[in-house]
Amino acid sequence: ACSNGDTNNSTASSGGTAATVLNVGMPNGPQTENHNPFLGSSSGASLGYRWMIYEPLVMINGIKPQEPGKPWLATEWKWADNFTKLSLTIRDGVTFSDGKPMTAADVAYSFQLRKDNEGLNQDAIPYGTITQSGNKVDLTFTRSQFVNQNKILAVFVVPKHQWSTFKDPNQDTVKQPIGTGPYKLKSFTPQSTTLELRGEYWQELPKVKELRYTSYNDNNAQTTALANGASEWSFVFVPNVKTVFQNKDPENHKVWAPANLGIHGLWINTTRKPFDNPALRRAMDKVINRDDIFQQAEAGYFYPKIESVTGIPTPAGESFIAPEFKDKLHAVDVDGAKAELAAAGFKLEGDTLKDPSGKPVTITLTDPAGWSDYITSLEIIKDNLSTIGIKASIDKANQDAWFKAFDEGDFDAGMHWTNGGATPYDIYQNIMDGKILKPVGKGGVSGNYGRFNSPEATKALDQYANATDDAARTAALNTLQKIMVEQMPIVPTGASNIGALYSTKNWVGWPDEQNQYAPAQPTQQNALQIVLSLKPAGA
Amino acid sequence: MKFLLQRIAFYLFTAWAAITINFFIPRLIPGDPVTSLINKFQGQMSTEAIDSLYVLFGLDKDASVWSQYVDYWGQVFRGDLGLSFTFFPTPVSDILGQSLPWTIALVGITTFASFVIGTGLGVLAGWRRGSWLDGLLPVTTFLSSIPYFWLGLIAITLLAGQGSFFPSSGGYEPGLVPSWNSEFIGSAVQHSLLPAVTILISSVSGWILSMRNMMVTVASEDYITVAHAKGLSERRVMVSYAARNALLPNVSGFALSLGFIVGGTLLVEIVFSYPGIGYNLFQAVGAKDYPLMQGVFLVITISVLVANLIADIAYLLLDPRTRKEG
Amino acid sequence: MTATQAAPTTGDVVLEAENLTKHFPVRRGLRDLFTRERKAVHAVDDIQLTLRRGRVTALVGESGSGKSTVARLMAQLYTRTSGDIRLHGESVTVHGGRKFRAYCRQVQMIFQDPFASLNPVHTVRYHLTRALKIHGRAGTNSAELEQNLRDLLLRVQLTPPERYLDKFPHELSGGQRQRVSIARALGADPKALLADEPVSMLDVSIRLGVLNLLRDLKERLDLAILYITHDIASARYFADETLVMYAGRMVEGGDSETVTQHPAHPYTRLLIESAPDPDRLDRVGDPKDAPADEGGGEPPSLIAPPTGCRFHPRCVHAMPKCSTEHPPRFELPLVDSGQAHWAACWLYEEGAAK
Amino acid sequence: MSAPATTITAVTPEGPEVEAAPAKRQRLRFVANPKATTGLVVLALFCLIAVIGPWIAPYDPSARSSDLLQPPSAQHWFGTTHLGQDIFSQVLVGTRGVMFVGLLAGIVATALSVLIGVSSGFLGGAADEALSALSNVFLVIPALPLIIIVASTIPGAGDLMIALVIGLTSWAWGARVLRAQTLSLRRRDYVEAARATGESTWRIITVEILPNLTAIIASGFVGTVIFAVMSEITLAFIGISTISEWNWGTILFWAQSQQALAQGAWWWFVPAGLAIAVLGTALSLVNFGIDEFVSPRLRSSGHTRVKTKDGRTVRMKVGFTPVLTTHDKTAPVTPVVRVDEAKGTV
Amino acid sequence: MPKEPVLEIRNFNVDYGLGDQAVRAIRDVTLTLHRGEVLGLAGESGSGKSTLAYGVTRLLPPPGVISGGSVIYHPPGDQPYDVMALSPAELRKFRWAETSIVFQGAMNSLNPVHKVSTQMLDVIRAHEPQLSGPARVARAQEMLKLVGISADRMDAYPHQLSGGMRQRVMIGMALVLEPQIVIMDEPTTALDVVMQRQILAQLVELRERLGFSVLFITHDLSLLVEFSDRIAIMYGGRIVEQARSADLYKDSLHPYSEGLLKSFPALRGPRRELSGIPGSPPDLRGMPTGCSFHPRCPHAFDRCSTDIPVLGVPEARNDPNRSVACWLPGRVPVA
Ligand SMILES: Nc1ncnc2c1ncn2[C@@H]1O[C@H](COP(=O)(O)OP(=O)(O)OP(=O)(O)O)[C@@H](O)[C@H]1O
Ligand SMILES: Nc1ncnc2c1ncn2[C@@H]1O[C@H](COP(=O)(O)OP(=O)(O)OP(=O)(O)O)[C@@H](O)[C@H]1O
Ligand SMILES: [Mg+2]
Ligand SMILES: [Mg+2]
Repeated sequence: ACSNGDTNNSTASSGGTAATVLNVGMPNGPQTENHNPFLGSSSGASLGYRWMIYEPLVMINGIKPQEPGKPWLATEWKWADNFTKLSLTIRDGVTFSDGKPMTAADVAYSFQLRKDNEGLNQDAIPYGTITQSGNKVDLTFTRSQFVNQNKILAVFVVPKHQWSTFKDPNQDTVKQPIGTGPYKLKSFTPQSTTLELRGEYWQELPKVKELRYTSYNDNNAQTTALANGASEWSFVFVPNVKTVFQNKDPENHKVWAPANLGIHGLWINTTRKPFDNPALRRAMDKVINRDDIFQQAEAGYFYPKIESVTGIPTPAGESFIAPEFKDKLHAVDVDGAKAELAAAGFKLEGDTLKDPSGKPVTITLTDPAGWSDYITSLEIIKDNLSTIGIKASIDKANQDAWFKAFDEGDFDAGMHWTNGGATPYDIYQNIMDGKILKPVGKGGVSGNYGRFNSPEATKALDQYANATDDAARTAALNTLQKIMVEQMPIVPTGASNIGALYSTKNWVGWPDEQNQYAPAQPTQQNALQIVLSLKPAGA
Repeated sequence: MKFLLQRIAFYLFTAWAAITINFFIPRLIPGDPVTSLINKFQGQMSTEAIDSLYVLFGLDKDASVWSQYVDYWGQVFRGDLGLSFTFFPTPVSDILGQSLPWTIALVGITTFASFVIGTGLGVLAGWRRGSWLDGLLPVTTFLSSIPYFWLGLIAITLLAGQGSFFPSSGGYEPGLVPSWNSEFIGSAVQHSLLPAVTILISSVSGWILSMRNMMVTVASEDYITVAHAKGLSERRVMVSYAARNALLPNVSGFALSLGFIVGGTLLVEIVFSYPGIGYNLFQAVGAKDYPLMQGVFLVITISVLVANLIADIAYLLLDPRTRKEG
Repeated sequence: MTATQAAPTTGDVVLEAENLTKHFPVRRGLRDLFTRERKAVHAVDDIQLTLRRGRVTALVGESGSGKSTVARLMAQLYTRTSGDIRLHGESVTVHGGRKFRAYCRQVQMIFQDPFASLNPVHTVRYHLTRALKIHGRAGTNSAELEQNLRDLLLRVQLTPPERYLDKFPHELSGGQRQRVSIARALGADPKALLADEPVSMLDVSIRLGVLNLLRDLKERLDLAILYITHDIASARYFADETLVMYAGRMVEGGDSETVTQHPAHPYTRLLIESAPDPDRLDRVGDPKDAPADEGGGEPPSLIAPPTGCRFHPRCVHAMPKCSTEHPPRFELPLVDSGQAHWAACWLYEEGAAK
Repeated sequence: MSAPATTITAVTPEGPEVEAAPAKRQRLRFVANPKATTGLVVLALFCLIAVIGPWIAPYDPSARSSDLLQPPSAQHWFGTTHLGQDIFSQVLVGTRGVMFVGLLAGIVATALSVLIGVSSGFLGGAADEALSALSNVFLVIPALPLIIIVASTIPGAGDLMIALVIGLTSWAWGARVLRAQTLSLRRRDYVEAARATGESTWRIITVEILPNLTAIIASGFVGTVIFAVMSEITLAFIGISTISEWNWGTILFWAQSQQALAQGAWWWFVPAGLAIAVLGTALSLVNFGIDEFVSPRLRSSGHTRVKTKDGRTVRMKVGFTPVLTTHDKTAPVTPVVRVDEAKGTV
Repeated sequence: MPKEPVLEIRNFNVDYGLGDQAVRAIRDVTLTLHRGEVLGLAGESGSGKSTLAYGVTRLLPPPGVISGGSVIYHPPGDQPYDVMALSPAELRKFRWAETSIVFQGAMNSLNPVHKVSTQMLDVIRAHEPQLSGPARVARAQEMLKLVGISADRMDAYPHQLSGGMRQRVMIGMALVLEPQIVIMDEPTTALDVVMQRQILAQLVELRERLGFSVLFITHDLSLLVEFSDRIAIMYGGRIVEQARSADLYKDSLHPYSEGLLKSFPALRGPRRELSGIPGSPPDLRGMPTGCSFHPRCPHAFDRCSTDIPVLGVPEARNDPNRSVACWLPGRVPVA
């Protein structure tokens, strides 16, 4: 009884034969058996294997959301009436893993399920009618779904014959998951879940015969597993990733962390004096060293640095950037910041900045104690702000207290994220939307924590969401970018990433900088696409 | 008999108090599970998704605390501990059922081993005062003053490197399915060695010390001198007279210290990524998953209570003086 | 309120107990909840006791017969179950507070064990100062206090006082400690002193010193002393009057010399027979030596004491009546000293000793 | 954890001879105990650092520098963090938080245990039943999980809060020990004697009983401090408490979240851990000292080996008294009457 | 009774501690116990009585050490040997089979967690392993019956017995191997007089039957006078007087013995003058020079404070059965 995890895969490939198993890891702790694909709390979601069983109608590339999706279970789709109507053509010849064919009825049922169960309708899509005829499914929506179009197309399909028997689909753990994907469940333990290849699949069968998902208790354990090769694919924050991971096997250990359209930055409470002054916020932006944050706080890969002054991550959002900001990249410019401040009436006396009323400018930066990358970022920001005489202090709050403070607008500034989506709309909406603005002290907001009040921005957001043509949308987005650059309601630092750490020792064909066919994160829908593209190394 | 009845009354009361505390603690917690999930999915969860979670978890309903309390008792009696939020909708009892054996196997066995080894060494150290065993004391004291987690992490770094015999995490080989075959059990044992040794090192000193002190105290009792005077063999005097009597206070100490040990477990499980109940608690606290938190806390408390009951009974059997009739 | 008293003379009653009874409730188990009756240790039953000025009354009896309980009842440290305690003829029941202090001032107690009755963390000075302060006898300034402390130590023959004032109890010998305890009791300037086995923990050669001291105090200060002991010989030596207790009841009483030389009650006889006596001609173990009254057996349970005379299960003279009826006090004919003498035994029902 | 183990011995009833043992000389003897002295010296050192740490720290513990993750060197004795912060300064500055929480929690828990234990032991009856039921419940409920849960519920819990939480949850053991001891003291003659002298109940508790509990209270205090320090560090380490100031747990938290050991940055991880271990050992040593002070039997007398006149070594051991003279089984019988030379003048 | 020695204690010295801090608790004690006799050892608290008893059997707790002297044991019909020279294994064999001890507190002498029978059988098993189980039980039962404890109490735990019964169990246990010597260190002080007499009576009876010798230690001189054949008086770690009990009672030679006798009130007879002994017992660390009793002695003269008196047969009473250590005229040993 002396089997050793580290040599697990090499035994499979030792005899010169190619690998058959792919070891995927996530740092999410012991799991309980729950294969319900709707539930973020399920082991399927937590480890990502739900996407190996349940497939979407259309495969959208998460890092290139503006590209048209790849037909998957739907062969064709058509939006009409300013994105309030969608007609889908469903692929023929697809079978579920229990052998039953997948039909348009299953697709319609999958939508109906979401419409009927608020808990399962995670994106709150305002479904209207859902009709099905032949291999066609038609949907209507009560509002324009331009901004949600990808979310609707990426909906996965569940078998009606199984799900209609569930008493409460919200709470079923779906012990026998049945889907159209190429894998089926082999075994489940709290530590690991194993999937095996199905006999038949509507596409060419993947080369990976068995997928082994292991759940490590924490980042440390996951990192160790990655470093020693027990884990071949994972998404985890690894400090000093070069030393800890890559250098362990420079040939094969790879990190690729492409950005998506969601960002992280320093949110500033725009109601507090003197931070209600955009000049001050712009000056702060000018001195905050995004590169240091990227390198030191995010280990050089985790939240890719945002280069553009508009806060739109590149390359994912490259195409959205307004012409006037196309080449404007952020750079630390202390003198520029000082000039800006001087123009706005601030005075730098010694190393203390005084606001126009003569009061020294101080700021408290706050984030939960446990979030080491954010706290590290704050340490850096604190240091940066001191170059223009702002005295910052860092408050490592209790997580709940911090949530409450942000919710009620009771903070000076702190690192926080924005929503993400197919377009930069989600980012800006989250930062500037006047419709979700609540006064300081009142909670329940789900965005605009900085209480940024700009009717102009609100109008532009509204226009973007409901515009009927691309030109109007572009115009609205350009307006938003301009507001962002001029007002700086938040100081962007890094983009969210949907990347991964992986090893090419046994498997090749991973997405990377050169071949960006999918985001690399194993818990994303696109993971299936990756698995389908993997080939044994050396084969 | 009376002693036992008193103890049972005490256990019932304590169980009630613990279960009640258990009910109130989560309700005093300001955060809620959804915000914690948001944290977990930093930035990857839309605002709309958050609202749907509230509905999903049934947090949009309001009920009076009293009716919740009554419901809660009903649930406790039915063995229904509710559904976990972190692993929604898995029942808490399933999660606990899955992790409890690990904790019991690791901590239970190690604690017992530590008790036995520590007591044994303590007996010798107390009996042969001034021998080399006394030199052991400062060393074990130092070792037990090291925080569990620190010792564990150092052990992992030094001993569980690449290609080492000791795995650095988990309860068994990933990919194995728990079952009663030699491969699995071997793997489980192999995975438990390092954490077990860590626990042993940090907890054994307490037993050595208290046993030694008790031995020293007992060794000067008259009946020990009489035992010597009777010309019994040294071993018999040490075991049957001195150690047997010195053990008594340690038995109750053993039960009471379980609470501390369970606390320590949590750290060992965190550090060694061991799939036990302590780690569940850690997860539950992080995720504000109060059904799970309640469940874990309940299980811990009840098991400490049960251990106490067992220790009481053991004490009853070991010490005839408490067995008074009437 | 207080009856005006003429200058007290020797023989005045200071403290009296009448029908004094103390039952300690036995802790009830769950099982007992269902039974009506409450169990209790009948530690002291129906005791009559009179302490007179300038006289020593000895209370003897085997271990566990309730002697200490009597003393503590008299000191109001226990609440009595029934009966009456009268100080200078007035019935007193106090539990604490001011009234208790007032009572303490008159009635003081000395404990059996001099090693345990002084707090090891306080000096002699502290113990005595407290006793004086509580009873308002510390004087108005420190010089007076010092003088009073010295007086107190001198009175118990701890000379020179300076040598003892600042010592801790562990630095004193047993006899010295017991003297300090006595000094503390005297600090209140009491009228009655309850000495609960004041010498049984002391070494033979020291015992005598303490007993002589008590006798001396009795004579000089006209104290009424209750001397509790299980050493009947010392009662003879030291006390004017001796009372014998058995299993919570008084069985015999009278002038010490009479009681020890002419014991009446079978228990007293057994007690006296059993006491070691170097003058006895024959040695222990000789068959003829076996005490005539030896009934064998053990002291009775006080939770369910024997009915009738409590001694009857061990008594060789037991009659049927003994096991059913409790014997009252029977006055005995005066022997030689002309002092009163009584026994609670049916043997003396007709008023004639056998 | 050593807290329970060392206090167990305190429960064992001491014979009267211990009670009556020298008090004044004992006080000196406590300091003369080498274990206690070592413990006290180390403890004093930590206290000193707690006070002056921030002033003697060579750097601002939070200040970044360009020396990222440097191993120990002349500039940075304990090396630097991923942000270039000086770890030596962090350890120095962090001592204050540790000592503060440890001592405050110890004081709170000790005060509670004295209050509850002594009154429960002294009052008896229903009050005793209720109070001891309460402490039994707290005893059975595992402390660390409780502390973790409670600490995680308090928003913005700073050092003060953490200390209070630990203090409020860890008094039960001390209360139990003190209750048992008070119960036995209450029956002591000197307490009865004080009552018979006319002392008030309040004075009996504070002046007659409490001083006799000093050693047990002190040992309970030390035990709680150990436990509090460990708990505090644990809370910081697992990221539950919100420590805005530096302490050793925070250092370890950072080291762990930056996977210092995986990065090979042992210097980040080792000093704080060793500091905890040394502090814990020092406290345990003080506790040993107290234990031995209370129960002289535990004192391991220096010489257990005896040299006889002819150079043999004999072990002193229970049951076999060593004989220092040499023996010859056939030695002639010595005369009965013999004048003893200078022996009387010892 | 033939004057055959069974235990000879010669120039016996016991120290507590080593080197300079040593407390000399027994100084040069020489004492002979004859076969079949009861030898009483009296003296006030701290005079070293228990130390002597423990020392002879080598049961002194640390830091006690035997710093000199020998204890010659005369087995019946065998060569005498020195107990001090025995190896631990030999000593273990010697103990209880030849010399047994009854200590003061029976509750403390019996292990509270073992049944009376277990503790009794333990001894038999250790010393007579060849005996079969039932035979052992029979022996134990017989012995308990002798001390007046019925066989059904065999399986009782010590706490279930009364003080007197426990003490009897201890005496029974002491006699179970029929040893030559029984050492009793204040075996009855914790009992009341009635029980004390019962137990002593039993002991005397047993001695007649079994013929062992008793070393009886107490500070109750009046008890000793009545109970023992000979009495030795200890003071400050030395034997100061030795005599037949009647002689000692009627005609004590040492002023300390005299003082002791005058400390007990008599129960019968005329009320004697009780003078007691002035002063307090000596501190072993700072023994007075010369005769250690001289500071308390009413008859002390110059020589007493300089020279240590030697124990020997006094000139005035040339009786080989008595000896005294005193410089008073007529009491100095015959040359
Ligand atoms: N507080 C108490 N609760 C219950 N029973 C008690 C209490 N105090 C004494 N007793 C019982 O009352 C009886 C008499 O006890 P007491 O102490 O008065 O005897 P004593 O004659 O003083 O004995 P001794 O000579 O041993 O001191 C004993 O059986 C004892 O067990
Ligand atoms: N461990 C020890 N260390 C130092 N001195 C000791 C020790 N044990 C006993 N002594 C001293 O030895 C002397 C003799 O003690 P021992 O117990 O033999 O006296 P004893 O005659 O039996 O007294 P008692 O009648 O009180 O039992 C005493 O003065 C005592 O103080
Ligand atoms: Mg009494
Ligand atoms: Mg003795």
